[in-house]
Amino acid sequence: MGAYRHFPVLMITIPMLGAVLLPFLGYLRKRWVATATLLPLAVSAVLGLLLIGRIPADGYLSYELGSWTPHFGIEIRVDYLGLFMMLIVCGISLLALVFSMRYIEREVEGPKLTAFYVLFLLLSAAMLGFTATGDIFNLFVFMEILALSSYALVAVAGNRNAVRAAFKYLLMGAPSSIMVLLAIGFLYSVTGSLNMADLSTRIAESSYSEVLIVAYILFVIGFGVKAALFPMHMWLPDAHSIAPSPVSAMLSGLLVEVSAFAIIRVTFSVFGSGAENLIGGTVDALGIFAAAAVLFGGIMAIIQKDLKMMIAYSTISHIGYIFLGITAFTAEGLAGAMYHVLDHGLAKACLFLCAGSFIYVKGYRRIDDLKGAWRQMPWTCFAFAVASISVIGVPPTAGFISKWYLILGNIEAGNYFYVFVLLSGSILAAVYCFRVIYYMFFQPPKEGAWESRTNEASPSMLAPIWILSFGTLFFGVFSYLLIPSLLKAAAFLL
Amino acid sequence: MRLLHNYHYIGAVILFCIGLYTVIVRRNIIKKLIGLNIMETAVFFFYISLGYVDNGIAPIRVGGADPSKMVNPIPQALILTGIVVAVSVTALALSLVILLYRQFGTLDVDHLMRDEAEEAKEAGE
Amino acid sequence: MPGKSSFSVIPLIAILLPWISLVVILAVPKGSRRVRLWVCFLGSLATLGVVLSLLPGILDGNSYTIKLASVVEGLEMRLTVDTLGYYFGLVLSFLWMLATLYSISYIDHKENRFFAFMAMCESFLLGAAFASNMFTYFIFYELMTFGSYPLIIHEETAMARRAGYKYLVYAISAGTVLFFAIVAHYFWSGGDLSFQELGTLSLASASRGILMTIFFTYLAGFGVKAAIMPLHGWVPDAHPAAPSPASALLSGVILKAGAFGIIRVVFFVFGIDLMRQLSLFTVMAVLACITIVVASVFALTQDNLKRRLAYSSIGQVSYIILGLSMLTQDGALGGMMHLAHHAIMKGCLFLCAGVILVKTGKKKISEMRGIGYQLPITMICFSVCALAMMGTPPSVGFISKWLLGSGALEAGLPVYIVILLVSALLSAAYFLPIIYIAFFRWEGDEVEGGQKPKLVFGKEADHKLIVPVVILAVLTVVVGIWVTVPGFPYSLVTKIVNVIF
Amino acid sequence: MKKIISLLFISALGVLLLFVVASMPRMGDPESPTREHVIPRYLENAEEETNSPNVITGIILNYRGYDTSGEVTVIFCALACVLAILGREKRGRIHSYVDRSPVPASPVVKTMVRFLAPFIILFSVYTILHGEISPGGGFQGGAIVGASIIIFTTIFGLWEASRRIPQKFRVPLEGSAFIIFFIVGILGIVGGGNFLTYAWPNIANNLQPSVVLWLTIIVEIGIGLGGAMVLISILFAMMREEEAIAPTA
Amino acid sequence: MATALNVVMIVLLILSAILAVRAKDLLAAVIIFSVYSLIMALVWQRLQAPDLALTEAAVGAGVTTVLFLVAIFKTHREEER
Repeated sequence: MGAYRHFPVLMITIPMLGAVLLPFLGYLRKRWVATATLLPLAVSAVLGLLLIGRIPADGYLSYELGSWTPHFGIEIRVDYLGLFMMLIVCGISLLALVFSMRYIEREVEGPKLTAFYVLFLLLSAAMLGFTATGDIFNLFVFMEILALSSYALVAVAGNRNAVRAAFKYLLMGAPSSIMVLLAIGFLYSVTGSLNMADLSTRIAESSYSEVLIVAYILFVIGFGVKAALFPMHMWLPDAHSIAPSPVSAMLSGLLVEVSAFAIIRVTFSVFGSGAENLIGGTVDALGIFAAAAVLFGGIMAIIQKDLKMMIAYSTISHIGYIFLGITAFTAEGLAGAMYHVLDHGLAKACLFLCAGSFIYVKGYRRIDDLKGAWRQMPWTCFAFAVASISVIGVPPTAGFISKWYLILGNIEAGNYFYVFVLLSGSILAAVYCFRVIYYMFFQPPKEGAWESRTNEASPSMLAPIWILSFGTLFFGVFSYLLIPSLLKAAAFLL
Repeated sequence: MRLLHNYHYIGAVILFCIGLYTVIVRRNIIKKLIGLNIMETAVFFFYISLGYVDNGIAPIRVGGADPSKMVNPIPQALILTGIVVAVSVTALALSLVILLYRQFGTLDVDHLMRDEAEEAKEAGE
Repeated sequence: MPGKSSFSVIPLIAILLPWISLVVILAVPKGSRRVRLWVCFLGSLATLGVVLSLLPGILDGNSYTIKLASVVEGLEMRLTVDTLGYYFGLVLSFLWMLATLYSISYIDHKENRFFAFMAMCESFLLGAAFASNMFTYFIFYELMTFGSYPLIIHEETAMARRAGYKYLVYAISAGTVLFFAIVAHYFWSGGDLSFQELGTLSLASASRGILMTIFFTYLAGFGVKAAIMPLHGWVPDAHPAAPSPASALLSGVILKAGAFGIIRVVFFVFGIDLMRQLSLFTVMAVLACITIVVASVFALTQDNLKRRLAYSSIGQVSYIILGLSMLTQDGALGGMMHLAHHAIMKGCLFLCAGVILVKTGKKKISEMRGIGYQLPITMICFSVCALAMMGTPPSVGFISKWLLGSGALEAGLPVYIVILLVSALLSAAYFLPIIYIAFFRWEGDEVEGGQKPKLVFGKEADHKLIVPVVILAVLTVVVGIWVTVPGFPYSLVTKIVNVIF
Repeated sequence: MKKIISLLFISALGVLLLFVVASMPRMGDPESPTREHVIPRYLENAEEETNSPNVITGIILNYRGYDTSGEVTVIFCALACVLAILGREKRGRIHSYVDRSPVPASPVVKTMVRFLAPFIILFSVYTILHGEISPGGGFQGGAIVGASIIIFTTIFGLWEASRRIPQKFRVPLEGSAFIIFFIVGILGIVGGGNFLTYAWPNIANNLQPSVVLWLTIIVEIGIGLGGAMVLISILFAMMREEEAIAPTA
Repeated sequence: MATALNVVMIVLLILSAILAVRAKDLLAAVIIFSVYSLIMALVWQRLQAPDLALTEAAVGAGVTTVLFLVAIFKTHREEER
């Protein structure tokens, strides 16, 4: 057992240590705070990359903290999907951090800057911890850190709308976290253990079925609010469109996916597909909500005027995609959902960062201000086009592969209505995405809207945008790197 | 029936519903936060009553206390963390309330949301 | 496949060649116009050369294959040049070379963008032609939609933008329907999307209902590009809006890509006996007949020359589908031959329309009185191709009509011959007036004894415009007469048909 | 109208929960599922393994130490959030603004508080140090210290209180809780076990129990101190009435 | 006898929760809330959870109530209609 077994824990705790030390550094030298935040995230990203080869597709790395025998201490369990999620989190938060180093001076006043970077580190560290734990209560603790830091990051801009959106988010988020705590209580009262693996064996043989069903429903409601599943999504459009762009990139690109991943872990690792009879009803309801989310999100995105609001609604629609993958209960469906998590994270982060650079350079937030934008900012517009093509799901991009497996999974599961919903969802996506590309490239600019010569946002803002959009293409073409092992991991989970 | 025997649980559920009702219905946001705290303490109360054993003793091994009659320590360990979480959520929410009052001058949710509707209309066209 | 299937990198080179001209344009956007555009032309010429280099190998039956990338064992991007793929690739690169030559002098503003997207579109089409399984075909097919969109809205007039928007709406919805068809096909054929001679699906793999739905979603998906009647909406708007070389390619090749897809589905995915068992061909035949007749009637009413030619293209492409739906040797032979013949004829007609537009700026047929005298060579070629379209003997049109007729007889369905005759009459009805107006009417001919203008040969349009038109006109006649010359469509198509039947 | 709908929804949820609670195992019976699996192990040998008679402190700091490190991060995150929303006061500048104390304190209250404060702080130090023997522990002690400072601030005003506990003193201590956890974690790794094993590298294993005891005490103090400083900073940030948070449009 | 005391305490808890929520003046509401958390601490003491009783008293009654007081002081005392 090499030293690599310590890596997952270090990946989680090093950014936390960074976050804790940052105020002290900020107290001494303000200027270094921005660059200093890069270090811990970079370290955990490197550790994650080193872990790639180690975890077999259908195996997992289990690590008891405090080296107690299993099920007494807390266990960190990183399986292939967990590592896949952790690497996405590291990658996108690093890029969002690089983007925000220049962007955030304009959005957040001086004294709050250190607090912003501390929260950024805490958010990404909590996401890593959230995906890696093998213990339910620990899941709740990390979810609480996630929630708190995302409420504050939405409100960090300090203007009227930001504070109101943050409070609305808090009013919906706090009760949902309490429901998760209640659900954990129910599970504990019936099974007597908190470790996920131990739980799944005990649930299989437990006789208190009503308690388990209601516990699962509370879990779905609790994490559903965080993942902005359809009926519980009201907070997302305001929060994501008003928050500063790197923050909304993190929220839309990662937080929503991580909560969806939590539902995957609860559904498959804790309740396990063996408990079909227990959670069957709720999973079908989840499917219907997901279908409604795809259509609702798509239609609302079409009628939006503000660019970030449109992208926020498209997040709601794409969360519906991911849940349709989960409720199919087939290996292809789950692999498609996970690949869509990757693709949607990359594409949505890229879209928000592009919107951020438009706001940074010209201060335009509405879509019809973007007419003829490619004359002045060709690189950003091109990256925006590539990312939105991946959102639609056109062949060379990762979106196509994930749409392929989502539909394949649903056909295998036999629910054709969801296949129809997925297809119409991608048509809706084509409508609202292409509308923006159409404005950018093929419409003449309003007079004086855009200068003729190219003056882009600074390279430190442009590089992350380009890496993200290139990522969607890379994972579209070289999908054979991930898909076979994702399928194996999904089969292992089922 | 077993329900009457677990009267602690009934108390917890009633408190939970009172808290949830306050969070949803009450118009003053500080009242909402009080409701939130009531919900949280209700869940904590549920956890602890889970761990109770008839005429058990506190889980402290001092002077030959007999382990088998001890109360279940795990829910209490979890709730210590839970209380800290509850305090931090309340602290965050209250600082948001202070800033909201500074920005909007009102604590009433309907006034806050009404401005939002106007602004949405004004931002609409 | 009698010949051996050998690995060769040529199909990949053929696809990558057009990108070279793309790189040249991006590398030196402001360089001298002549050098840039001629490099693009050389790029397309080189592509044609590479494709021709495969001809001897294909003629004696072997095929070339190369694996690009694979997602999962059943799902891979693989290029295989079999006879059918090669035939479409040859027609495609030949016409593209002529169109590039033609558009060097035709396109005046924003030529960088036009040539770049034209080269990109050509490489995607070649990829689709050489695709060895439906997955690769779908990927290139979708990319081709996005590659050809800028060609349509090149002129950036409001009308062009609306036409482009309509084209996209049709293409994206077709793409989604097609996506469902492919995933269902992948699932029910147990992960095997490749093209086999006798079809991969069979009654064992799925129930009748599912096979029917897969076939109809494929038909709908490809039908939009093959402009089958209910789904043809975008064609009459796209052709007049696009610049002439683009609309020549559009009707000559891009419409054919849809038909080519249907050929792949009918013969290589479902196979003839499955088609007969499911009796799917009757639906295809009915749709094709409706399209032929209705499109020709619409063509009559159109005054704008390009719209009339667009409607006639819709009708002619349905000839191919009619030929396929006969499921007989001659019918399939006639249908596939018509693919090349119509490309040559319609390409020439659109290029002539382009010359008329450049020289006289006239779009409406009614204004073209006496144009034969101003542009004699163009109008002569126009008349030759128009007559060929009607099916007059020495030309290519005649051969394909003849084979379609004998196929119909072989299939024992005389009603198709009636359809063929009616459509020949209708095409005569909308082509002859153009020739009549061009030659037998001239300005001021109402006044009795008006002086007939003399044929003015000298100052035709720029030679780069005329040469492609003349080549195409000559081809319609030459291919019509010496049918069995090895390089010509007949030799290739007989090889395909022998393998299928 | 909204009231009736929410009333219906809440009562429906309540009935559902009651139904679930009714089907739960009887409260208080020793053989319920929660008892027979993990609990005996904790209750029997918690004292030998974690060397703290108070089983709960043993669980919190040792068996489930990772949870408590998460909890400490939560409270630190709450501080970071409050500072992100309300912003911290300028560095080094003693609060020079006029600050009215919330309650017009009469001299009686002032003398009472000045007299009581040391005893409260003494009691909280006791709670922190005796965490593993008697009920109480790191965070309770910190909360009590925090409460005493808060009473002091409400009576004597923020200006007076922040003069006694300047920002220079608070900032490094706020993060101390998690830093100590991290150090203990790294010690565990260096000492051969997994993260958060209470071990000191290369010492004879007969000294093992005392090592665990000492580390537990250090962690207790860290949590107490960190918790107190965080609560105080949160309070100072919330009570601050300064032009820095002028209502921005 | 013990269960009677428990039931009385729980009823008291529910009563104080309802009162805290319905009180018009916010200051009164917060004070009743701190009474509520004190009773809760006592109930936990009866359920043999001494650690938690101390925490709930110190944090629930102590810190939370004061945070609410600060918030009320900074904003508005009465609840608007």
